Amino acid sequence: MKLEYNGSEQVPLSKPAVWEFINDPQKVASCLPDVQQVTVHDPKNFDALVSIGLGPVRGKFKFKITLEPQEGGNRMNVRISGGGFGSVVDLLAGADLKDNGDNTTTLDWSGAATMRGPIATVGGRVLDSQAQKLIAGTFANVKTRMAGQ
Amino acid sequence: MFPASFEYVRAHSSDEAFAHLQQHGSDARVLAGGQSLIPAMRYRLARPAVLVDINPIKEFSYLREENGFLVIGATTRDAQLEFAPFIKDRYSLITAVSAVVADPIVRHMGTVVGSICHNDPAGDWTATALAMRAVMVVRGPNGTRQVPIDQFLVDSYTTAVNEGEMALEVRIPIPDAHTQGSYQKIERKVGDYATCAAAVQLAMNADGTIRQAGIAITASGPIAMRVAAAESMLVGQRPTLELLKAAAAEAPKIASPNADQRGSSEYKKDMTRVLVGRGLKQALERLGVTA
Amino acid sequence: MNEVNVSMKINGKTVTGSVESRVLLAHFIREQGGLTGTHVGCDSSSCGVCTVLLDGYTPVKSCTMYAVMADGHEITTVESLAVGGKLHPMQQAFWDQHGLQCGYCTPGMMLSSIALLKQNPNPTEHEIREGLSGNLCRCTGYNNIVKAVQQAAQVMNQPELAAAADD
Amino acid sequence: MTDIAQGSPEIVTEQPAKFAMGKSMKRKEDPRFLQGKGNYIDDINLKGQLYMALVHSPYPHANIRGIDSSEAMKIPGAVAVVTSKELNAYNVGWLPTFHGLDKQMVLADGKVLYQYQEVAAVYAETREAAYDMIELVEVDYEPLEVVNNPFKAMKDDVLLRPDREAKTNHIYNWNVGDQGATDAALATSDHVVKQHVVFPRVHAAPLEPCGCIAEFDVMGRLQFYVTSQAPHVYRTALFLVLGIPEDKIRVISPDLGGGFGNKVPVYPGYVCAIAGALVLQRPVKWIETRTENLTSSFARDYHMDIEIGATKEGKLTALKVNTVADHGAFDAAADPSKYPAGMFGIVSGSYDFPVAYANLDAYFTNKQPGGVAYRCSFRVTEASYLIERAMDIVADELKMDPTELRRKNFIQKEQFPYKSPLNFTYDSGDYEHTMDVALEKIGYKQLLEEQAEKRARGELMGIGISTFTEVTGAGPSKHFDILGIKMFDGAEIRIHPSGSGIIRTGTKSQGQGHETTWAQIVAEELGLDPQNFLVEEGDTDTAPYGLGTYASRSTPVAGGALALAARKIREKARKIAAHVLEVSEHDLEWKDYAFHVMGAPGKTITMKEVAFAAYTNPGDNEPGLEATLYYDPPNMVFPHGTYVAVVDVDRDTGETKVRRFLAVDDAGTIINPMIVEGQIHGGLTEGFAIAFMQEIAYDEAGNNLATNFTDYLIPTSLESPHWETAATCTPSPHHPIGAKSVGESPNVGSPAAFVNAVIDALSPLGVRHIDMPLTREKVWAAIRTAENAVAAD
Repeated sequence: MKLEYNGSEQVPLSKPAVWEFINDPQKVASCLPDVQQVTVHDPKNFDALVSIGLGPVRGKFKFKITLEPQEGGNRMNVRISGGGFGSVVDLLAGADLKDNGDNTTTLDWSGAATMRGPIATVGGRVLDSQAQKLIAGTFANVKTRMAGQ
Repeated sequence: MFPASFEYVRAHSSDEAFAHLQQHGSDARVLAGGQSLIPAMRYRLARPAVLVDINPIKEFSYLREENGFLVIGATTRDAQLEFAPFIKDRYSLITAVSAVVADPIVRHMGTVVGSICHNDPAGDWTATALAMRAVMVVRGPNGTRQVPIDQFLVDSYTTAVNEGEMALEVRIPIPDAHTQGSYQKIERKVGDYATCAAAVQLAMNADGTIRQAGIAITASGPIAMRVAAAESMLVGQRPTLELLKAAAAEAPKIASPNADQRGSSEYKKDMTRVLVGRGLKQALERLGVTA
Repeated sequence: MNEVNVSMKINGKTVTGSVESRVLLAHFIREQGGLTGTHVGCDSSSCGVCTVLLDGYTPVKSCTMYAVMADGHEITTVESLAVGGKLHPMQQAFWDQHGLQCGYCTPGMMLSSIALLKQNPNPTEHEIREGLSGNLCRCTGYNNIVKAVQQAAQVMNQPELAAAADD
Repeated sequence: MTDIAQGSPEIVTEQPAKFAMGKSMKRKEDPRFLQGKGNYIDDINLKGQLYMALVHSPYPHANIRGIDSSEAMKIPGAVAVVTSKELNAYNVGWLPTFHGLDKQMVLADGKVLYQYQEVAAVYAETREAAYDMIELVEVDYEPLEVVNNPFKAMKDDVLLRPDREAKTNHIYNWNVGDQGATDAALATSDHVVKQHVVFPRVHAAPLEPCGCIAEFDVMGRLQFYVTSQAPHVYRTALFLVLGIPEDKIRVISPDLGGGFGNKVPVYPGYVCAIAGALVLQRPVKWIETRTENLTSSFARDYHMDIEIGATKEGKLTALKVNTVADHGAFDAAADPSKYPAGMFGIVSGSYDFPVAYANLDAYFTNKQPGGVAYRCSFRVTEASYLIERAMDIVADELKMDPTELRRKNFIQKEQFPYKSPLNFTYDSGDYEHTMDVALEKIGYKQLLEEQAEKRARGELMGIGISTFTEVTGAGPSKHFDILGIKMFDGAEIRIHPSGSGIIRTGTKSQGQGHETTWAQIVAEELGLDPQNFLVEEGDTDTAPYGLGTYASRSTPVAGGALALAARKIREKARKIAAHVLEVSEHDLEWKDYAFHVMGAPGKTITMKEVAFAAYTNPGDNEPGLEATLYYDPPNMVFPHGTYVAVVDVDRDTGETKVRRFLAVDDAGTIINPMIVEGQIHGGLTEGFAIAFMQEIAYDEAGNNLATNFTDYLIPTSLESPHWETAATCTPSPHHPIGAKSVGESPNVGSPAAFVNAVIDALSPLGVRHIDMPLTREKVWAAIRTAENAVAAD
């Protein structure tokens, strides 16, 4: 099943500071909900072990994450693929950075996730709203963590 | 398929169960009927490290009326309600719902409290509890507390029962002689989750006006939902066909069902209207009132 | 390994074993009990071919119960129905009415039927269909199962009929 | 004869009374099933056996960059992990498909082509450990673009099978009939009705999943216990795949918990179990999960365009069908090699079309392979559904009663044997009679009156008719083979001195009751008691060669072999009888189930007496009394029937209630009415499920949405209608006992009756067609669309 999400966050930081944050694998990983373990391979590639509760589905998902900063520092794409429970999720998320001129930055984000395997077929009945919360939670964390810097 | 390995602990008393849950925290799950949990474990979609079996707790299995409430214990099976003569005589909504939860075999193990705690988006008992204005009794570190059902149901699979806590019973106000209900459910086949369902209970005043209305829909959003606008529209009024139609039309306004193999969002929304309407009509028929 | 000691009475005989806590009751009955009339047909508690009776006449899906949950309880399986070579009236009725074809659902279906008649000794066709709706059959289309339960109900309500059938 | 079923079936045949046949004898196999003593695959355990489980791909289309089993091997009890690399080293990485036009991966070889495809096999000391292992086998996938329907496949943008010589997703084209004449006739017809009709992807889903145990015994001989409807075909397939000669292979198919075609294919798990047993030198057991069962094969998935020409008086002029077939990742259809689209040519149905043409193109997609069966292997269901659905659309267009259109165009009983424009020679039938019996029994006139009243009140009541003809009994060896093996069947009968006996065939019952009906056929031919025959099937060491039980072929082929083998015995018995009675065998007459000396009343000998003499007093004759016979049928058989469904549709919810359903079947000579009726009940229930509930749907990401019984819906007793049945009898002129077949008929004939009934109910709203399954939502949507159209006017 293919799920699409989008949202927007106002971050109380300058655009360069936001850009720096989202280019740091360690920092990005820390925004994933219930992250258990992070292994950074290089500045663009890292693995994260995340504990996930999607309705009745509870367990650990292993994600491979690739940061793809776009030229000009206005957009970051993130590729996330991983799995658990014999299932896989491929997620392509992107965020556009807009300098609000008042030392705050608007983060317009959108993502499209494709889920495959039992989690999509057995758990599909309830996945959409749960996944929505998870993704929204991640970006909300981005805002909170940045604000906390 | 075969579940992942887990540690099994048996509780013989409420204290023992509570102690296990406190000890193991989020690793533990309460095992009551297990009719949702065990299939999820067989698919390895659920893999609790510890199962705390409360089935051996004799004092958890009861179904009785006290102080104006029907109280249902934590291990009381759906089938106990289905076959209890006093339920059949006086609780038309419970009688109706207890015959369509899951399937007849599953109902012999599945529990009412467990089902409400599971808080599946398509739960039958959650909708029924809303319509009957039930109260949940939860045991926490500071003793037991009563949580009205509206506050108990937080989100899909999430309730007011916190980590390390457990629900002990559900308390349902006893309907009086002028109260009747109806459960309307569309399912693709016996045993399937509801495509859409509506629980309705109406209480009448002697003057023919509606004293109280309980209306809830399920499989229509993240959790079962009270159609509060419909309820307030009815209370104090004499039932007319126009009024029932208007009340039923409130249901799709709050419904936000997911499209799935059971139907599109539009279909399910429209079914909330149809089923609430049918439920209201049937409850009135049972009351001997013609709208 | 999370092993647990489990002991239960199956068809009146005590069966004991040390098994992993995740072992399903159906597998305990089949493997520790050596009774293979209890089948497994799905992973989702949908098909009912694993149905057994718990503590008398409570039908349960033995693949949706851990064996350890039945510790100290009594289980009745299809193997106990015929006594001394004489078929139970339900078995006889399934035979007489051609209520089975491949036989895979039959043990669970008969046990559910027996439990149903315990609750409701004179069910209508609709009540039989409702009562057996937790057990799938892929061969018979249910018509003849309904007829079998009707025959069994009649015989079980009038034991003299069963006796006469022996003559 | 004793032991006639107490619950006499509703079916009363028109055939004359006989000795053992035509009687509702209770089933001889039942006592073991009733007492939980059936012997199914999972009931068999071999000493020292390992448990196998399979790793499946979550991706529908991906390259495999690597497989790492090191973590899996750390599980206590882990024994081995096998991938395509190991299989290829033994040259068993790929399997030939049954009709020989393709090959199929055993384990994903470099890439996966459908979701849940087998990627690795794990072997462990316990079942639980095996399932712990499969979670830890790390497969590195590189996802590829998914082709989830044949219309996308035909663009050839994404090549799914680079392993094949032809670099296209197109598998084959098949056509039959006269295209030019058909186009010409359509061009000059008063009416031409066109409709696109989809027969969705469905699954046979027997309650017992598939499974096997493989063991190489101390003599190096493969003992292979497996859920197989065709054990001999398996043995030959294993010879072809493994190169082990047949004397070193014993295939044993134990009691089967249903099959319906699902237990025809040779599944990758079987090969992995054998490979494991060979390499690890331990018995290996593998039992499918329900998900594995539902994702390893399928039936149907035909996208059909039909055109029918008719005169304004309602005489049919031409039939044209164009089909796009979705075969999934491999062309694993179990069709005869000369018939890649099976018997789809039966699409002209019961009607006398002067000309017809059918064309079909098959494509690969990223979906599970198969195309095998679901109470009909050979595409008869698709064809029958299409023509019967289309006949109703034609009737609607011509404003004719659907029964009248059919009556006007039936092949007449004098026309048999009837050569159809699509190259079948129908053996016999009396379609009008069967339809009249049905209309009378259901009370068609009264139903029409009731419907008129209800329509006036705005209620939606529908009556649906299907007057189908099917083709079964493959088949004559000049046309039909599986893997090159001609589709004959063998029968062996041995009569013991007591007049009892043993019957062996190459078929394999999955609930059809062969242990009873085979005895009835032989008993009828020999005048012996059917209770005293043991019927043995399923063991290739003892059973004569035969192609197995599917496609409604057991009675037409093996049943014929049995009758002829019995007659062979009778001829030998005649010699012994002559010796005992001290007359010439030419003086003997077989009459009333005994030998009589002609012209000497009272001088008779029964077969029971002859049997004893065969062992005690054979004279100069060869002692013993047994026969083996292989039967190569001269033609197929063509059962037919009329089905009527009566439905009420709920305007608000779209729910259909099947109020009545009558099946009148003509299966030729009936061996056991009780069993025939049971077959019909079961097949109707499957047809009902297909019409209203079942579909293996895929989402755009290629996820299979029907992977277990919570989503692939099997009707319970509550949804299933109460079935009514009746029978007419037009014996097959060429079959030794005049029998046709019945196992598939209800599943072939009923979907159209259900759908026709629902569309009839909706016809006042202008609804013309809805594709199956007719879910509540689809019906609701059709009603809403129609109402909105009216409101907009």
